[in-house]
Amino acid sequence: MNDENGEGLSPIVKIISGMIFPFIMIFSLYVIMHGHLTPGGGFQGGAIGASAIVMLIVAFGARHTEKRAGEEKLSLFESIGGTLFVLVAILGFIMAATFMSNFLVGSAIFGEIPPFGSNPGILNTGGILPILNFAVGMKVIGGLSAVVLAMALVSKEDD
Amino acid sequence: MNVDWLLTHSPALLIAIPLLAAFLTPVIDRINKKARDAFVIIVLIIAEIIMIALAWDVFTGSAHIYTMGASSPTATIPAQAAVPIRIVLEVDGMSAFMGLISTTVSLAAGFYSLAFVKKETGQGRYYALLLLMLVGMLGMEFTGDIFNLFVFLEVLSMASAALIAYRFYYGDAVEGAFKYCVVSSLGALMVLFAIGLLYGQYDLLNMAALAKVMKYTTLDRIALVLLIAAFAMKCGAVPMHMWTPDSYTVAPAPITAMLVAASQASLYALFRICFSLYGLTLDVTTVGIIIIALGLLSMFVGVTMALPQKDIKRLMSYHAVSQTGYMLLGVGVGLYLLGKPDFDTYGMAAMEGGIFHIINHALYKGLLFLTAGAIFYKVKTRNLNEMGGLAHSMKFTTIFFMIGALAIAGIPPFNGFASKLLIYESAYHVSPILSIIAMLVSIITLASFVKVFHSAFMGPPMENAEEGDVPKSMIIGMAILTVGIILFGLFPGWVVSNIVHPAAQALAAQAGYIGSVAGGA
Amino acid sequence: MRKIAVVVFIIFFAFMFLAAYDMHDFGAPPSKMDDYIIQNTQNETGANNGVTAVVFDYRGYDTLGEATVLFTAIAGVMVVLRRRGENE
Amino acid sequence: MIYNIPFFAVIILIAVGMYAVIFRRNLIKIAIGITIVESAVNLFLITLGYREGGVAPIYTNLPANVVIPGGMVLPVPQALTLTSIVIGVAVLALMLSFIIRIYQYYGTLDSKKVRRLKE
Repeated sequence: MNDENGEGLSPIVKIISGMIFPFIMIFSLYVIMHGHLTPGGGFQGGAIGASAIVMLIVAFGARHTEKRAGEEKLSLFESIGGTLFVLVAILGFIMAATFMSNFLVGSAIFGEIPPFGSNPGILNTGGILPILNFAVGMKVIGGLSAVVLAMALVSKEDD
Repeated sequence: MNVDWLLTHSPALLIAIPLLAAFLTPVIDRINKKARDAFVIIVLIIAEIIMIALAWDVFTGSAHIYTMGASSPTATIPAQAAVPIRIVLEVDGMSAFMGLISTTVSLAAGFYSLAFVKKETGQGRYYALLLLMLVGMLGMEFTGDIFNLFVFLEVLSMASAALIAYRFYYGDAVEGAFKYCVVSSLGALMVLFAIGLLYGQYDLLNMAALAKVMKYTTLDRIALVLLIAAFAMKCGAVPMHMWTPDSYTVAPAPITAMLVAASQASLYALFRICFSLYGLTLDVTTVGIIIIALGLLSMFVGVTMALPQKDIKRLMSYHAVSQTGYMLLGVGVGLYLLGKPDFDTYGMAAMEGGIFHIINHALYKGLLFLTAGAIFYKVKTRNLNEMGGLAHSMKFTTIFFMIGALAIAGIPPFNGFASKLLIYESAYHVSPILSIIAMLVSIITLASFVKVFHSAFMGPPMENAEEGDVPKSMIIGMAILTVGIILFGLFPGWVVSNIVHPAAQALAAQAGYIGSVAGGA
Repeated sequence: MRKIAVVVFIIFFAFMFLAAYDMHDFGAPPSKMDDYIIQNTQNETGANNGVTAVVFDYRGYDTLGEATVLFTAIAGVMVVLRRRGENE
Repeated sequence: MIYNIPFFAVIILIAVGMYAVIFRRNLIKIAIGITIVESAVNLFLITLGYREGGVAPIYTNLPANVVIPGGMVLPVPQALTLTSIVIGVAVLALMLSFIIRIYQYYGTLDSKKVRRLKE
């Protein structure tokens, strides 16, 4: 109401959402990177991250958010995530036998094999799974927030 | 990087290359528009070349099996397990045949789009979605896994819906897209529910493995009904055809041509479910009669609805419904006779006719929609009453339209005649009425296209019409399909025995389908 | 028209209830494929989480398709909600 | 069998959603109906994989008394559900953007009034 464009909510909401934004992002990254160990993964973590950006859109207004991170930029982020996914999948049949094969199991990167049965969880496991989780996380953060931003901007056009 | 390596991995490559290109197209679009156009065309040509190589290998050799993420492409069942665990791609004759259609139509649509959407914004995403439609079709056609079929069905529907709404400023385009979106997502959810029913009983998702243990219980029957209803809806068979004219009419012309190929991918899924998933366990007589009835209804209702239309693309859309009926009739007769002694004598011929008609329809209907788009490009209207005398200025388009119209009406020497003749001859053995209705529909089709030709191309030239024909890239797009029509019309015997017969054989021989993935049937 | 729709609707759901009645007992699913996955997740993929192993490894191709659906829908939203005016 | 109450709940949810899609005229309500059907099918998939008394198929800090594999719920239905949820989100986003454009063009959400295409 009291922004120069008349956008956004009150200063209290703006400051608090600005403060908790980094924490939500870190939590999102945590969920993405522990996808192969705990419940969660790329989609879930990505949805958390996207909700952080949506919170900024609600608090600061769509136009303000667009100046910082436009829908084009966000969807570029998404394209890069998708490309990373396909490239890792294609590396499957260059490095190993088939498309999408988990060629990193047994190698130095993410390649440890955990002991069978219950264990406390070792981060350096899972082969290509953490990489794909990360790619999907990027995709979901970029994509969902771009959709919400585009819809918010279009409904602004009317008035 | 030798030829064998390429052929082994080609099923995965054919999905991966257009997919990667689709992700990259919006990025390249931000850098350079010309580079983006060239990139898309090159990707489409590469896909076409790989597809032809793969299809040739499948037609002359055996089906290609590709297990995603396994230690070797043919290791479908892991050492300690009894059933396939991973997703398996299975490219047999029918899949390769459908893949040929998809890539060819996409290539023509890609060339045609270069000029057709030149004045629009958001072209980067337009081409990305075009490539995604190709990915969706190929994914549906190659997969041997039933849940994967659902995923790629959704890729295809979402890309099509978005492209139908591409010219959103017309209003009715968005409306058609919304209708398409509702219909296809409901259909997809029915498919998903049926997959749940099958999975819940057998704990399997691989089609060949499912077919091996299929018991045809009550749950299987309910799943079959859901699957047939959903895919018949998606391919525009008659009781559920309402969305077809609405969305075909408003989509940009190249996309309409792609939509024809897309609904044929659903048709493929329908046939695959009936023949390969259920096969002889189902009651072939009843299901065959249902499919024949769907086909007859589609043929007849489609063509009668087409007669009074004033809108050129709407008229052609109803003809698309009617032509889908021929394919359902041909393959339905095949299903009806499956497992009976008559199958080898004329059941196979009926299947060949139906399947040959799929590729013919994709070619000439695609061409007709492209010519309709060319007319719209020139005179900015789709109403037949407002156009006339276009033969004076649009020489190439006129020739292309004539070839397409003669082919759809089943006039020799064009390809429509070859496939329709096969259907007439073999359906006659089941019941003469089937052939008579089919011939009658064919005659009405000819009448309807004579009317279009007369009101659009004949008569005095339009006063405000610009001189000259449409741009070169559009002519190239139409020419690709025309060459196909003429070749298929001139050498139908060669095509039937070398391309169509392996496809029909792949559908009819369920044991081969099961054996190549899940071991002996 | 509405009456026909209601009748079809009721028949359809009668069959669906039949389907629900005929399903396996709740809580005791057949599990040939899934038992293999549960037992071999750790040594084949190195992941502790069975669901992630299925999502990204055993059925990774599905996930690729699903990511594609998301990309498609987002590109579609961008196309439908794009601004018009400046031609390229 | 009669203890299949979760499956009956699924069918009732599908019926509610289908009813909204077929008999409602407001476009937003149609979209809501599709989302309800979608959720019902997701519920169906997830109930398919439930094993009585099972824990999530995750080995991190797994209690020692769990029987492997009999004590874990099935992982595949969960993966399928995850896939189908994301697809549902995508469909909903696309459908809502169509509705936004239809509303801008016709000024109404009533599907009876949005009938430019009917002959």
